[in-house]
Order: sequence, then C-alpha cells, then structure tokens
Amino acid sequence: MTDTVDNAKATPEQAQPYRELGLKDDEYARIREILGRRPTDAELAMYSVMWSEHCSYKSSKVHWKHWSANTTPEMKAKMLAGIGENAGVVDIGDGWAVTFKLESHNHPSYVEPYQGAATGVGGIVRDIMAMGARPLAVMDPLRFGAPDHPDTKRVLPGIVSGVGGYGNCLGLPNIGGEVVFDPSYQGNPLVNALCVGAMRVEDLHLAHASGTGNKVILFGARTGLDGIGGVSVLASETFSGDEGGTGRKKLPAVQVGDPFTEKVLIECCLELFAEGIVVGIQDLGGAGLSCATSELASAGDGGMHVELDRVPLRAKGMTPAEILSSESQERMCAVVKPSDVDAFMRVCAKWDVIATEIGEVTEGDRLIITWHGETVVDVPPRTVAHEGPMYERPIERPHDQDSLQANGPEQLARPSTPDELRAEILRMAASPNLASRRWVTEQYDRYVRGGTVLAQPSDSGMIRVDEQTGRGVALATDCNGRFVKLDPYTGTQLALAEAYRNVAVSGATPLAVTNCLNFGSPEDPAVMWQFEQAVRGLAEGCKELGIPVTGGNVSFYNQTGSTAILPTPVVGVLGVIDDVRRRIPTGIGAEAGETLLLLGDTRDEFGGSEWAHEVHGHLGGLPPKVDLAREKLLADILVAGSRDGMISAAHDLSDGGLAQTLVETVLIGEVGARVFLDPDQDPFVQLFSESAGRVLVAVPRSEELRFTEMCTARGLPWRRTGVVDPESGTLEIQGVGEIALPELREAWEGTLPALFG
Amino acid sequence: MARVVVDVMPKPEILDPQGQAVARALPRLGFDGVSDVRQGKHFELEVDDSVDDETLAKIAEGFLSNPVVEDFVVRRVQS
Amino acid sequence: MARVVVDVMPKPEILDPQGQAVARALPRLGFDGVSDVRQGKHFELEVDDSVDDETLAKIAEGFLSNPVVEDFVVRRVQS
Amino acid sequence: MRIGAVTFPGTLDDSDTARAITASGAEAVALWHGDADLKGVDAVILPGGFSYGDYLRAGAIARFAPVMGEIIDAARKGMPVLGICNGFQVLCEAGLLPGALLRNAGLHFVCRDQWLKVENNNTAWTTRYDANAEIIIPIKNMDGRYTASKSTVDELEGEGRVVFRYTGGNPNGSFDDIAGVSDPTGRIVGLMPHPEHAIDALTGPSDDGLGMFLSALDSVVAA
Ligand SMILES: Nc1ncnc2c1ncn2[C@@H]1O[C@H](COP(=O)(O)OP(=O)(O)O)[C@@H](O)[C@H]1O
Ligand SMILES: [Mg+2]
Repeated sequence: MTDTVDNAKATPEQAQPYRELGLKDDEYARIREILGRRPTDAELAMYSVMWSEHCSYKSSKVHWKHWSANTTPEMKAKMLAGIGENAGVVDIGDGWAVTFKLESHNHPSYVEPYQGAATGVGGIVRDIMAMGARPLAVMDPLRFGAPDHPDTKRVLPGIVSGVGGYGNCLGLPNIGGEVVFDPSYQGNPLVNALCVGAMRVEDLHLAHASGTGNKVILFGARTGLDGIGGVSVLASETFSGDEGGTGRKKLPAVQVGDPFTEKVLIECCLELFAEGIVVGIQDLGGAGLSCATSELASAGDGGMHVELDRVPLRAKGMTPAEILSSESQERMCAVVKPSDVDAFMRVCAKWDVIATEIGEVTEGDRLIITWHGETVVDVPPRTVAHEGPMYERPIERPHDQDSLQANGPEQLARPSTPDELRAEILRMAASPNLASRRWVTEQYDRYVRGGTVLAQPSDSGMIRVDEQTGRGVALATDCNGRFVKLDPYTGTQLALAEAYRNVAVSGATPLAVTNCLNFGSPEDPAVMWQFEQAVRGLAEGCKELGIPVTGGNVSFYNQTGSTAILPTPVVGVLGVIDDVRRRIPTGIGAEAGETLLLLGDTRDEFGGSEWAHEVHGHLGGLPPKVDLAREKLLADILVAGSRDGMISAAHDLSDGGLAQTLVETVLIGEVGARVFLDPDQDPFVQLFSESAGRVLVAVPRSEELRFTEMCTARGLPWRRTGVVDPESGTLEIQGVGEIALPELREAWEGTLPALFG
Repeated sequence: MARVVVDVMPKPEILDPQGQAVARALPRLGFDGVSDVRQGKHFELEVDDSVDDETLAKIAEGFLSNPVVEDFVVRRVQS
Repeated sequence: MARVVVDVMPKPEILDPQGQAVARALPRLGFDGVSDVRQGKHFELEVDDSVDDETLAKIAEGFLSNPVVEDFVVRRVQS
Repeated sequence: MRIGAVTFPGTLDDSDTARAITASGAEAVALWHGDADLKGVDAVILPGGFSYGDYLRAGAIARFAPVMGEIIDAARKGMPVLGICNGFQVLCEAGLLPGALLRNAGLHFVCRDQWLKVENNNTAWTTRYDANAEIIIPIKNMDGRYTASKSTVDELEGEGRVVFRYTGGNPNGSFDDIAGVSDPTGRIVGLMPHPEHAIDALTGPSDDGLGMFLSALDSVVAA
C-alpha cells in the first residue's frame, strides 16, 4: 500500500528505516518537526537523499564564509552567476558568457569503473546545459592507487574508457586532465570531471520555477531502478547500499549511461533555448527527481504540484519513493509557459526525446506530489533543498603534523656525478607520475567540434569560442596532494598557483576558479582541519590573484578503511584569450634559433616533490614556498609576451622540476636543445627542485633583448638557460651529458603502455 | 575438449541502451511485433575436459561478466 | 508472446581481437585449459506470436548481423 | 556548388564538415536524416560520429534512414559521395562500398594525427592531391579496422580502389593498411580519418584535408 500523507498522520508511531537511509536521529527528529508528523516513505526518501553529505554540503557549508569574505566587488563584477547555481558563469567579452564546473564521481567509479566514470562525465555536462549553455569541452582530473597494483589494472583502464566512451560519443573534445598515482587512492580512486560551455550573455538560464500555472516537463530518458540509493551511498561511510525502505532486493547503486541519448538531449535543449521557450531548467543528477523538483520549487516564487504517476518508467511496479530517488541518467526538467508547451513538445518529438508534463507551478509555498490522486509528499521545498542540516564539525590539527613537517627531505641521498644525474633524468621521465599520458589521452577525441586549439600535451587546454573574432578560453586543473598533506593551506595555494600559471603559459589571462575538494571523512577532526585550511588557502589565494571562485564540489569520505586519501583539492582555473591565434604552444623548435630562458627563482625545495616520492618513497618536510604576487607578475609577462609575439613556446616547471620540463619541451617539439646550468648552484637542485613560480620560455633570437629587458624592468628574475639545436637530435645538459631524443622518448612514452597495455 | 557457451546480459533493472536502440529501430525498418530487445555478449570457449563447472562459473562471474550490472548463463554445448 | 534468441558471431576466418584478449588473459588470472575464445553478441527479443520464422531470419540477417563478417543463429526459447 | 552534410541522431562532425565545405568555397547544405530530400545538392558527405550510438554496429541503424534512400539513388546516378569515419561505416553497411569496419585491433578508441598515402588521385575526392602524396590528418574512432574477404581486397587492390593507406603505423589493424576505398566509378569514397579536422593548422595537425573538399568542387564542375 502506498504510504500517503493521510496514512502518515494516522500512523505516527510507525517505525521508519531512516538510519539505513543515512539520516541521524536528530535529523529525523527535525524532519518530523518541520512536517508536524512523521514523513511518508516518499518524503523520507527525498529528505534522506537531499540531506546527504553529497547534496546538502552539511559538513562543508559553514566554511563557505571564506569565499564571501574574500570576494571583492571587482572580482564579483566578472561573475554572471556564482556559488549556488548549477555552475558559475563568467563574462569573457564580445557578448559571450562561459560556464564551467568540476564534479566528482569517485565512489561509483571504484565499484564500476567504466559506468562510474561515464556517468560522471554525463552528469557534469547536464549541469552546464542547465545554465543554458552549449557544452564545449571536458577535462578529467584522475587519481589512482599504486601503478603496479593489480586492482589499478582493473580501475584505470575502465575509468579511462568510461570517460572516453561517454565524452567521445557525446561529441565533446577532451582538452586536458590529470593522471596521478599514489597508494593512498588504492581503494578510492578519484574521478573528477570538468565541463565548460558557452552561451550569449542574454541566454543565461537559471534554475527557477516561477510563474503560477507554468508547466513542469520532464524530458529525456525513462526513469528506472538504477542508482537508487546512489546518493546516500555516495556520501555515506559505506558502499553497502540500502533497501530503499521498500523491501525490494538490494539494487546496484550504479547507473548505466547512454551517451547517445545525452547527445540528442543536448541538441534538443539547445533548440529549446534558441526558441526561447524555457522559463527554468534543472538537470537530474544525484537525487534525481527529489533534487530537481525541490530545487526548482525552492528557488522559484511559488509552490509546485507534481503528479508522479505521469513519470515514464522503465521498470514495473516502482514505488513513489523509488521514482523520486532514482538516478537514471540523461533526464532534464523544465518549467514552461502553458502557451509554449506545444512548441516544446514539437522540438522534443523532432529529436525523438520523450517529454511528459508532470506538474505545474502553484500558488503558495508547498511542494505537493501526488500518486494516482493521493498525496504522498507535502513539504516546504526549501527545507528539502536549501535548509538542510549544517554541521560545525570538530577541527583538530593532526598530532603527527609536526613530525611530518620535521621529517624533511634534507637527508635523502642525492645524485651528484654527471652519470648519476643523467640516469636520474631518465628514471624520473619514465616514472608513472611524469611519463607521457598519451596512452590515456589517445583514447579521447580532442578534435570534435573543430575548436580545439591546445590539448594534450599542453599546460592548458584551449578552445575557440567565437569563430569570427577568435576569442577563446583556456583551462587547467591541478593539485599536488602531497604538498597539501604537508601543509594544506600552502599546498592548496600551490595548486591554485599551478593551474593559474598553466593558463597563463598558454597566453591566456586567468579569470575565474572552480574546485573539487576531495577529502577523507568529515567526522575525522584531522580531515576537517585539512579541509578548513584548504578552503581558506584557496579563498585567500584567489583574493590575492583577483580571480573569483565561481563554484565547486565537495567529495568527503574518500578513504580506504580508516585511512584517508591525500587531501586533494583539485583547482580549475579558466582564462580568456582575445584571439586564440596568439596561443603559446608547449613544444620548442617552431622558430629557428630560439633561446631558452628560465623565469623565476630556484631554491632547494624537495618536500613533497616527485623526486622524493619516486626515488625514496619519502613524504615529509614543507612544500615549496608560494608567492602569488610573483605568479601574477609572471602571468602578466607571459600574456604581454604573447600579445607582442615575443614568445614562441613556453612550459611551466612543476612536478619533476626543470629536468622534466626540458624533457617535455624537446620531445613535444621534436627538436634537440643545449642547456647550460648555473655554475653557482647545485646541478641537482637546478634540475629537480619544484620551486613554484617558474616557467621555461623559448624566444626567437630577434626578441631576446626586448623580452629580457621587459623582465628586468618589471623585476622578474630570468636566466639564459639554453638554445634550441635543431641539428643535434639530443638534449645536451652541460656538466651532465647528452641524451639522444629516441632514448628519452622511449623512457617517457614506454611506461603507461607497459603497465596497462 | 568441450565447447562452452557463456551468455552475459545486462541485469533486468539496468538500462540497456543497446537493446533499446535496436527495439526502436525495428518498426522503422518495417518489422512490427517485437516488443522488447535486450543485447548482451555471447562467448564461445574451447575448453579442456579437465575444466570443471565450478571453474567455468568463476570465469564467467569474475571475468566475462561484471556482477554489479550483468547476469550470466553458462552452457556446455558439446563434449 | 515468444522469447527469441539471436546469437551473432564473427565468421571463423575473421580476426576476433576481443575473444583473443579474453583467451590471453585467462592463464594470467590462473585459469588454464581454455584454448580458444570467440566473442559475439547475444540478443533476446520478446516477439509477438504473429512473427514468423522467415521474418525473424530477415531481422537477424539483414539487421542484427552484418553478413560480410558475421554469422547468426536464431532460436525460439519459449512461447 | 552545393555540398550536403547529413545529420543523423548522434552525428558529431556535421558542423565541422560544414565548416570545411565552406572553407573550400562551396555552399554547405544541412541534410536531415529524417527527410528524404537532398535539397538539390551536387555532392553529399556523411560525417563522423556515433549515429544511434553505434550500439548495434557502427552505421547499422543509420543506413536505413529516409535520407539514405535518396543518397543511394543519387550515388548510383553518379553524384559524388564521401563517407568520413561513421559515414564510411554507413556506406559499407548500405552496400555502397565493400567490406566492413570492425573494432580496432587494440580494442581502444584511438585519436591521433595519422600519416596517409593518397594511392589514387583520380577519384572525385582526391584529384587535388599529387600521386602518392603523403598527408597528415586526425583519425579518431573505436571501429576502424577495415575488413573484407580476400577476393574483395584483391579486387580493390587490382582496380586501384584503395584510395588511402596508413603509413607510419597502422592504428587499428586494418587489412593491408587500408584507410579508405572507393566504388568502381571513383565517385563514392569512404575513409576512416577526418579531413574536416585538418583544414587549418590552428585547430588540426595540418590543412592537408582541404584537398578532398576542393577535389569535389572540381569533379562537379567537370561533370
Ligand atoms: N586524464 C587526462 N585526460 C586528459 N588529458 C590529460 C589527462 N591527464 C593528463 N592529461 C594531459 O596531459 C598533459 C600533461 O599533463 P600534466 O603533466 O599533468 O600537465 P601539467 O604538469 O602542465 O599540469 C596535459 O596536456 C594534460 O592536460
Ligand atoms: Mg604545466
């Protein structure tokens, strides 16, 4: 029998499986207090998914004060929509608005790597569509356990083919991402996905259900039993799933994606936007219809009535609670004026998209859901969507933080002879974290849509937004979790600095920031300390750089047993370039006789470095120093250099230091180079230190003087470090030796194919 | 030697976009009367007589199918 | 209503890298005694009783399989 | 001079194909899978993508679309038709070109800049290339392994109907490194790599792909 509101009133004492649904005693009590009675099964399903960590941000929300406290009016001015919307939107000029967002799909991708990753891409793309934008490109920052662990051989190929399988079929170029290995991710890989989209400024759509009498239309795929309980599973301590309070057998909390349906849905949505017949729109992601209906109603100016029995189903005998919490993919929900419904249905029919009027916007402020005429949900929507619980979790600096920082890398044995240094360069180039990502990126279409200007291997991905003017955007995502572990505040600022630098290195001006904060359990005070430090570091860092955080995502409970992952606040920076034709490529050798200049200062900084990790399995000490004013100066100079055509190639220094940057620039450019180290500094430090704020640029000889004078005038340290040598076919480093390009290439490109076939 | 067949199908509650695409196309091609289609994989294995049913079930469950989203059936078709 | 099964397999002379990949992986996972694996597709159709065998053959040959590279078998499994 | 680019549900490279047509100086005409209408075009291109998700077999469902009947008729009368990637798969499924395209031998999707040799510069789509020209254009697909019976391949090779061949490595295990073939008249051509993604060194590895679109202009003017 269906549990109606009347029935709930009549049976106040009936026991309910709220704990199994992830609700705490006091949360359940609060729901009873809000409703003045016990919730129905359907209401309980809605509250439990919407009040889950994943949907409600209940452990993280208190820290959002750092965003607002650090956003100046000038930073706000570029933002057309910010935190709180489906995705942040920034004005990039020429009448274009760009929206971008990162999201995690970590836990499902461990259970079912292919589908978990695929639906992660699908979900973030719908978020971008819900802003009224055309999705333009995707990126996929990934983290895996030890490269040689047998389970990594299951997880990595599955995730990579899932990201590719979905994104390729959707027709979105993949323009970048990350692949990082660390044993802390063994039982908990990270699959973060970014989507960027664009629209004309006037076409921005926000998720609001306004206008009494307007119709609510569900369109896209049918609703089935997949992914039920997914949200509570996603955000709770266990993967065990739940019984959904329905007595049905345990269902896989995994969704299967249908990228073809999503592709058609994209085209259908864009045609609907173009016709101007969408008042409000919301994607169905985690928490499915529970989320879409309550958020639309909560953000609007009225109530909403939904007839749940109208929802097209894929499975027989689904209960209202199941329909409300199903996470079937490829669905959207729109609010449409009654006079536009016919036109709406016509567009959907053209694309063969199932569309059903399931309800309407009503007077008042209740969300009422009926099931064959009986009321099964009657709630104030704000209490479901926006006024969920909020926790001030205990915070405590980990007891071992001091000893971790005290255990610096100074004692580690360093290579010193030329032969040792040469061997170390090859070893590092072949290490899993530094080796070429080609095995991964070759599985991704980077050409589709014809606007990709930079993609792997490149510091940032860049796409053309406007074909007439050449205006475009560049994006980079970064995070070194080891740096964050050693010092979460500085480490997060280093992630920001690297992403910012990667955007600037391609010639674009950094404009806005998104993030995906992947951490362990929020119930662990040490994790909450890392989290709070990271948020504060990012917010204050953004203020110093003058670029706003426009949105983001939090993923907690990333741990294997009781061991948390390395804290991994992935930072995405978006930049704008007025004409993509002046992009700066990574590979040297495009112009004859280029000089290589190293910009920035190199210090003896090895705490959390790739070298300490790869060679000594060591993690301790302090991360490199971060100097955001310097990063800003560096970015200004790179953008100015690009504008004036002074720079022919550039690549920043990050993981693996100068050695790795040299390896990549010569291999990508397919040209030799001669490099002179500074006789006054230890060659090992020069080659492998990971000091921040450094970039290697190639300038045509004719521009060298003009460029270096600009650096000197503006106070940016530079050093002439080498020359491109097209004849030699080797990377020659004075005092170290020569490495022929084929040998170098074999080291760099052989690793991932050997590991993953 | 025996020939063993393993059929792997998406679980009934799991979305099967492949089968749906076929089901939707059939009427357009002029074939009516097919109300549902599901698409899975069909493996044919040449197996040594020493391989017992338990091993076959392990191969089918642990490798040829993904128990999270798929069911399987093993049949020996000749020996 | 009848359930009809259609199995579609790559023709014997056609290279089947998917089957080969499975065959190569099995010994690595500790399963010996499987000498050959071929992988094809398995369709399950819910079919109205009015649909005759000739129509089913047309569906299988002209649509579910590509005769250039694949063979098929149709079976009615229940009615 | 009007060249049509067909959109099926799931077609992805239609706008890129239109851009390439425009870049060659012709007028790009959008053709819709559901309309049995070629809008008076002089040539047709079937672009890449995953029509109907490629769920059954690549190209298997698309070939039955209403627009395909018109294309098949027009092709039989000599209209130049080019199938790129998924479009090539559709042409094979429709029987306009021989053979089939199967899952890549490496079982992965492969996206890379691929060297090709133009083995026949007498087709409607290749006259702008020098004989045996080597060109670099992107390839990106899951099912690109060209397969045909021995007798069919012998016939293709004997009649010079292997139009493009992979050089510098075979990305997918295609028989005889075959990347593209033509019908006996040389007016219908299919290839797996994507010329529409090589029309400008800004967004592709080269502008080597433009020659195919320009060749079509010549062939229509000549006809
Ligand atoms: N998972 C991935 N998906 C797509 N591109 C990736 C992925 N991982 C790495 N890449 C690309 O490979 C190149 C090298 O990556 P990385 O060394 O991490 O860059 P950086 O150090 O500049 O941040 C970049 O172009 C990056 O975007
Ligand atoms: Mg970089």
